[in-house]
Amino acid sequence: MSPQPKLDQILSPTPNPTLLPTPSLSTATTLDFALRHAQARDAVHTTLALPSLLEALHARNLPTITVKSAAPDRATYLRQPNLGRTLSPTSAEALALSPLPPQPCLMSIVLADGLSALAIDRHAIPLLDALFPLLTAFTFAPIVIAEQARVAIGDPIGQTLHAALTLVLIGERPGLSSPDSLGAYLTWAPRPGRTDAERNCISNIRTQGLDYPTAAARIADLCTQARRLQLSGTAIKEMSPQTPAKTLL
Amino acid sequence: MSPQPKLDQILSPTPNPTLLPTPSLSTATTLDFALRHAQARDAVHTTLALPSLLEALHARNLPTITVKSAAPDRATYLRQPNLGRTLSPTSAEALALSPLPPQPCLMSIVLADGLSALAIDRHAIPLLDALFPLLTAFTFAPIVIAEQARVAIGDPIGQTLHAALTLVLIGERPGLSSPDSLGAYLTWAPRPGRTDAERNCISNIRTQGLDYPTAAARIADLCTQARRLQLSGTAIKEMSPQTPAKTLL
Amino acid sequence: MSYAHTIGSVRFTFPTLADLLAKATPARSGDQLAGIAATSAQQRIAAQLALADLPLTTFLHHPLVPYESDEVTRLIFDTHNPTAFAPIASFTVGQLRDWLLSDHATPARLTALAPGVTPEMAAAVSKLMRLQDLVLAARKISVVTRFRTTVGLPGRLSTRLQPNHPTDDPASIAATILDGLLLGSGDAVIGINPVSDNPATVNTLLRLIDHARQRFAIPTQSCVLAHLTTQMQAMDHGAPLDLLFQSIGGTQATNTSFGVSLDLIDQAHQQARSLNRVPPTPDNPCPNILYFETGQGSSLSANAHHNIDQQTLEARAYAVARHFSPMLVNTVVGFIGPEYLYDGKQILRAALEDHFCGKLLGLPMGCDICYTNHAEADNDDLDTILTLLGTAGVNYIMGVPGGDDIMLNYQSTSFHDALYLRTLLHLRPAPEFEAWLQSPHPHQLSLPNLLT
Amino acid sequence: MSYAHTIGSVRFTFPTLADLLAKATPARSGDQLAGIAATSAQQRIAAQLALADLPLTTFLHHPLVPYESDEVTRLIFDTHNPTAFAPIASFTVGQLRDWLLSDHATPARLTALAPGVTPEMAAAVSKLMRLQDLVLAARKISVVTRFRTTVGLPGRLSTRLQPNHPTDDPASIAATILDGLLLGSGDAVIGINPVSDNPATVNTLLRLIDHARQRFAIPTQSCVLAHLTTQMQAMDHGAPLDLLFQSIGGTQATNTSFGVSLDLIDQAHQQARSLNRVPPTPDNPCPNILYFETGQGSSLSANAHHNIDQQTLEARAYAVARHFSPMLVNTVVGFIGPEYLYDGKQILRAALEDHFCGKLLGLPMGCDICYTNHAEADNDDLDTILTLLGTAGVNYIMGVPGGDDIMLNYQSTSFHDALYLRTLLHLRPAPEFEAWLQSPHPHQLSLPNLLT
Ligand code: B12
Ligand code: B12
Repeated sequence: MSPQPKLDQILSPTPNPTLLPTPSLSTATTLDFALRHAQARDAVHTTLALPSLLEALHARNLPTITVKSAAPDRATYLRQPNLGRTLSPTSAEALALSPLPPQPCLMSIVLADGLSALAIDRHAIPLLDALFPLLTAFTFAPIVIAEQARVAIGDPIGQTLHAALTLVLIGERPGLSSPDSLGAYLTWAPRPGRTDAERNCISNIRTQGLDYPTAAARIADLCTQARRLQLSGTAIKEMSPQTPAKTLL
Repeated sequence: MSPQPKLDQILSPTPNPTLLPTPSLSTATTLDFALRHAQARDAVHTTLALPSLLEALHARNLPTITVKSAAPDRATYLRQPNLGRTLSPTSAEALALSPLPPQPCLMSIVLADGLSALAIDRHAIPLLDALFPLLTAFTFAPIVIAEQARVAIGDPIGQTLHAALTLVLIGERPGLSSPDSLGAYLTWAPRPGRTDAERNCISNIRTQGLDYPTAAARIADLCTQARRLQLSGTAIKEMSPQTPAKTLL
Repeated sequence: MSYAHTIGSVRFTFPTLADLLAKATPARSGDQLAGIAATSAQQRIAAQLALADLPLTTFLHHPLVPYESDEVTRLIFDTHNPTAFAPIASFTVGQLRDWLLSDHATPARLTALAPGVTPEMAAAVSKLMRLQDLVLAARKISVVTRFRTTVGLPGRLSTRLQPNHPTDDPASIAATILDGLLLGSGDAVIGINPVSDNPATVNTLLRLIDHARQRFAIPTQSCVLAHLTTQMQAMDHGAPLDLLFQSIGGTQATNTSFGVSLDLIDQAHQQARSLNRVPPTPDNPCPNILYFETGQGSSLSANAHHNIDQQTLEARAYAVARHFSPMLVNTVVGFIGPEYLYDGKQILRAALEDHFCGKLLGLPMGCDICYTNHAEADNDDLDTILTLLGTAGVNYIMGVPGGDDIMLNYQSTSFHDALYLRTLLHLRPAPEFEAWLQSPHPHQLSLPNLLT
Repeated sequence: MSYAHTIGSVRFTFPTLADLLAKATPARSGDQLAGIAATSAQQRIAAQLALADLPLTTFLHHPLVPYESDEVTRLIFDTHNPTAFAPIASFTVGQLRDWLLSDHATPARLTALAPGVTPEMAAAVSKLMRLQDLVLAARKISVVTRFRTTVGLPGRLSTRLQPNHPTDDPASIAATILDGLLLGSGDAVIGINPVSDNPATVNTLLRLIDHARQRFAIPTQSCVLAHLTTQMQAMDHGAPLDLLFQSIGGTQATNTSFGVSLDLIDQAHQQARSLNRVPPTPDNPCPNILYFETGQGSSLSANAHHNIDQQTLEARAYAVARHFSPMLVNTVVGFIGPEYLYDGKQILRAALEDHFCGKLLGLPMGCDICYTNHAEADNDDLDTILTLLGTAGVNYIMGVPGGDDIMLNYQSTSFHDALYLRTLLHLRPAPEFEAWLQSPHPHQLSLPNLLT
């Protein structure tokens, strides 16, 4: 029924797992899959390396605020996503008290563990380093580091900080090949109740994925569009360099 | 392929669930099954009605001792059957201290919740009432009531009480049609390490199953055989009236 | 109106139809999360017993979400076909189950029935069904659709070739397409989820597939699963779009959170149809061009669930889908995570429910059989779901290289899994694709040929 | 000798072969109860990786239970056939898996291989297999046995009619037999578990079946599943016994706790054979007359497990079974309770492992697909196991009226479940029984006719 081709005839630059021309996958492939599954499951439960993260941010003279979501622990976080979208009462209070200079075009950047703290540990700082030089038109609230957080936690944070725009950098769910993929979510005029249709997303920021300069350029472009149109979401689109591919067709 | 017979042609005195001559069972049958499943699951978690049980035994002038197995609770009991086969340290001590007249042909009767406390609550007393008149050749240790117990708990109990024979009445696992089935297990010269091959069993004592007089007669017959041969298990067989069926074939 | 059933001496009451449906649903984490699930096994069965006695017509008089405020409800009520409904109009939900499993429910009658069934009826009856019932009943219904290939014929199993890549790199994507084609995958669609939300990228990827298709005469169709509005902009720029994709949900508010509405889908549909990619022929007078994905839990996630259980909401999404006579519809069961479907058992049941309800409502149902790394599931669960859906006659499944989607970060069925199922159950690809596999074309496939 | 594998920077070591096998086993409660299961997913995979590289010959040099003290070990070693083993003699466990799933492993080669495979090899390779592998590989092996019916032919599914009754009441049992026959059940055996341990009862029930069989010319065989010694006494008293039954386990100590030994089984076997119930013919020179039941967990329950994982012990029970060329062997998977197989997922995996290992070792494997009311399982799980075992080619399943065994107190497959599976996968009963179903005989069946 199905062809049994010689795949070695084909030059395969894809990072996809190697395939075998048999109906069943080999023992080696099967066990490798199982191993990566075990590792990806562990990645879900990693926690933020807070000290190093804070040190790196402070070394760049970036003020920080650390908050927790309403999810008390990882197990609850996984089962009740709504808790990951709201601040714990203590964090909400602390955030409300934190001194904020009233400013136009204030952007709030949130570093959220999401489903992979590893993503923040590895990619947040280099991405910010690439990003800040491109965001000269904005002023910044202190960087918020949020634990047990979902994307929408940027809404109450942004509202409390009177931000015009929230940029949430968050750990995407770990995959077999990528325990540390970072997502960037942008919301104009953040407040609880915003839908995902009102946000924009840049995904798969990581070593085997989108590189920092390209990711930063796309984020900055979306921020600029959002500021111009005073909105975010499906009404704006990425318009910057499309794909890293050289020339095709 | 399969015949679609008219089952109403057949006189069906069986207590089996009614069948329909279609490949799938009807909604009513399916939901009834689900309901009985829910109820049987609950029956696993019932507990002994100790006060009534003790009252009934004392009204018959039968001394009692109450013990617990090494399983602290139902969840542990279900997952670790070995704990249900040993006495809790406190119970082991208490049992060792209980005064026992040294006697030949001492029988220890154990009432154990097993997987259905309901079985003991409903059938232990009437069965004992039918049984004692048939066991005149034996003397009796105090009746032991054991919670969170498995069959083999009769081994340490019998050994501690220096019994020649243990009779464990125990709640069998609940079925969809019988939440309260009682089993009787007999072990000559009980001590930890006895295998099931060295016991005898009378099963399905309950309203829709074996009636008390028949059950008592079979148990008494096995006890007598055991006493004569000084052993129990596969070497002895039920020889009493075979089946309640009148005449057949 | 309230609903009730008495078991022994306990009377269980259910204040609303939505509550009755929620309490009658087999256990799953999403309904527990929403606080609407049954709190004991007996309560659940009481609800099922009450539901079994409920006349089907009840659903025609009691919308779960108000007609005034929800366009999905309006669609369901406005398009209900009383003539098609007539044969079952006097049934209770329990009687519908018995009828579906009887020999009276022939394939032809089931097909004729579809426009008379509302999503709520389908969901309700599925709640009374065991897995074997869901399999047997679904297997009798075939929904066949056609673009360049014919998908959903009995005895056939198609696959969506899903060559996603974390940077949308065309060369890597091309190589994966090759792998998939050579392993017999891609007869339902070659469908790429682009990582970037960029009309130009959509255009590039559609061109890539179109080029391959023409160069090697592959009978298949293309799709790039960006947001609907992004695909519309790509069409504005001349993208060769075969199938138009969108994720949809079972309430207006869900779709709003997805950034779409019935009007917008309609508009995009007309735009795509005007491309006339497969001109109507007498043989295929109205090619199906829409592709929808759904999945239990998305409404609750968007706080757009109106206290309705997730399985009923999923069936309501199918009402949206069928309005557009789609080529492909699949639930992405297990995709979001354990908060909605906790483990392999819940994912399996949801997969069979979704497949059955979709088919009963007249949809060409496929399934993305999958799990995430935060769920309690593994490849054994995937094999189970795969095998059962195969026996149930699923139209298509996914073909993901090695079963590992390196961009979406989840595990789905691999090219090899599809081969397993075809071997096991003697299923064949779509006829046009099967003929192509036996032609000389596949032997010419090579990466350089594909990229130039 | 110790075993090891390194993942990243962590070296996992396994002091003994038994420990390696236990750690490589997919998670299940019984091994956790025994304290021998892997304590992390990574440790489990390290063990599987080490096991994959292990030469099969290792098992021929390192008995898991000492040869001196265990007659099952002696049986395994003394009957191992090096000629049959030759084709795989150079393989590692991982290579055996690959070979089994390849086209090289044809049905004929697999049949020839059986006497060369030891239980430990079978168990080891199954630990590296996904569910789909267990299905695909088992499906290639057919083991056909014959008494009055021929069981195990490809494309066929037989059932054991199981008309148990809480008081062994012959009239009720007869009525259930009738129900079952009319619904197409009973072509593997009519097998009654008697509630009483009484040779006279065994005799009565065997006569009942024999009478029905002769009166209505039913091609089937009888069995009453009392203890072996009770059946022997019944034979002493002239009982018309067709099949001889016994529960068996994978260590000598387990069998001792069951009150049997290889010698005793041998003795009973000869006694039963001497009844000459089906005289040898050129067509059927050596009718199979034994029926064995097994099930993961029984050794641990009897404290007779020697710290070996329950699945390997189960495979060792098959060595006992195959020594007697049985007519029927089935695992009663899920029968004992959640302490050994916790939930539907564990029961499913065990069912497919047992079926595969049994077939690989050359046994005519059936399965009692079941669950108890203290386990985390329900009829959805039963449907799943049923369907997967059907695709795997199981020889027979149980037929219990309504799926509710009113004496043994557990849920198994019903007559209707068997009809479901036959319908779904187009499976037919044993040929002799199929012919009988189409003859006039079934129409004469009635309770009065049966009881007089
Ligand atoms: C899960 C998921 C979904 C789920 C979300 C529901 C849920 N409760 O999780 C569902 C299936 C509903 C979904 C739908 C869509 N998704 Co989506 N989704 C993902 C996925 C796989 C994981 C997200 C994640 O891990 N988030 C991190 C966790 C910790 O945070 P969270 O708060 O739980 O997640 C929230 C966000 O992820 C958000 N979300 C999900 N998808 C999208 C898409 C956009 C554009 C936005 C703004 C937000 C958003 O939904 C979650 C709940 O609020 C990503 C791929 C990836 N590798 O990350 C794609 C991804 C984010 N989705 C994508 C797309 C395109 C969509 C759709 C627009 C597809 C379509 N054509 O309809 C729709 C509609 C999105 C919308 N506007 O709501 C793209 C975004 C591309 C881009 N650059 O804009 C991604 C990157 C995948 C892809 N390449 O196709 N998605
Ligand atoms: C579970 C079970 C088994 C399991 C036991 C393992 C386990 N861990 O549970 C297995 C599958 C191994 C088994 C095997 C056999 N069983 Co059994 N078993 C049962 C069953 C279904 C439930 C028992 C129960 O709930 N016990 C109560 C719980 C709370 O206590 P427990 O300590 O966990 O249970 C222990 C005893 O039940 C004991 N046990 C189990 N079967 C038997 C049989 C005999 C004769 C004895 C003395 C003890 C015994 O094993 C358990 C662990 O030690 C009963 C039927 C019923 N409705 O009760 C039949 C039942 C007790 N078994 C029966 C028989 C015949 C057998 C076998 C002899 C069959 C055979 N021909 O080989 C074998 C061997 C028994 C032995 N000597 O060890 C008969 C007994 C008939 C009689 N009057 O003697 C019964 C009544 C069922 C039947 N009618 O066929 N059995």
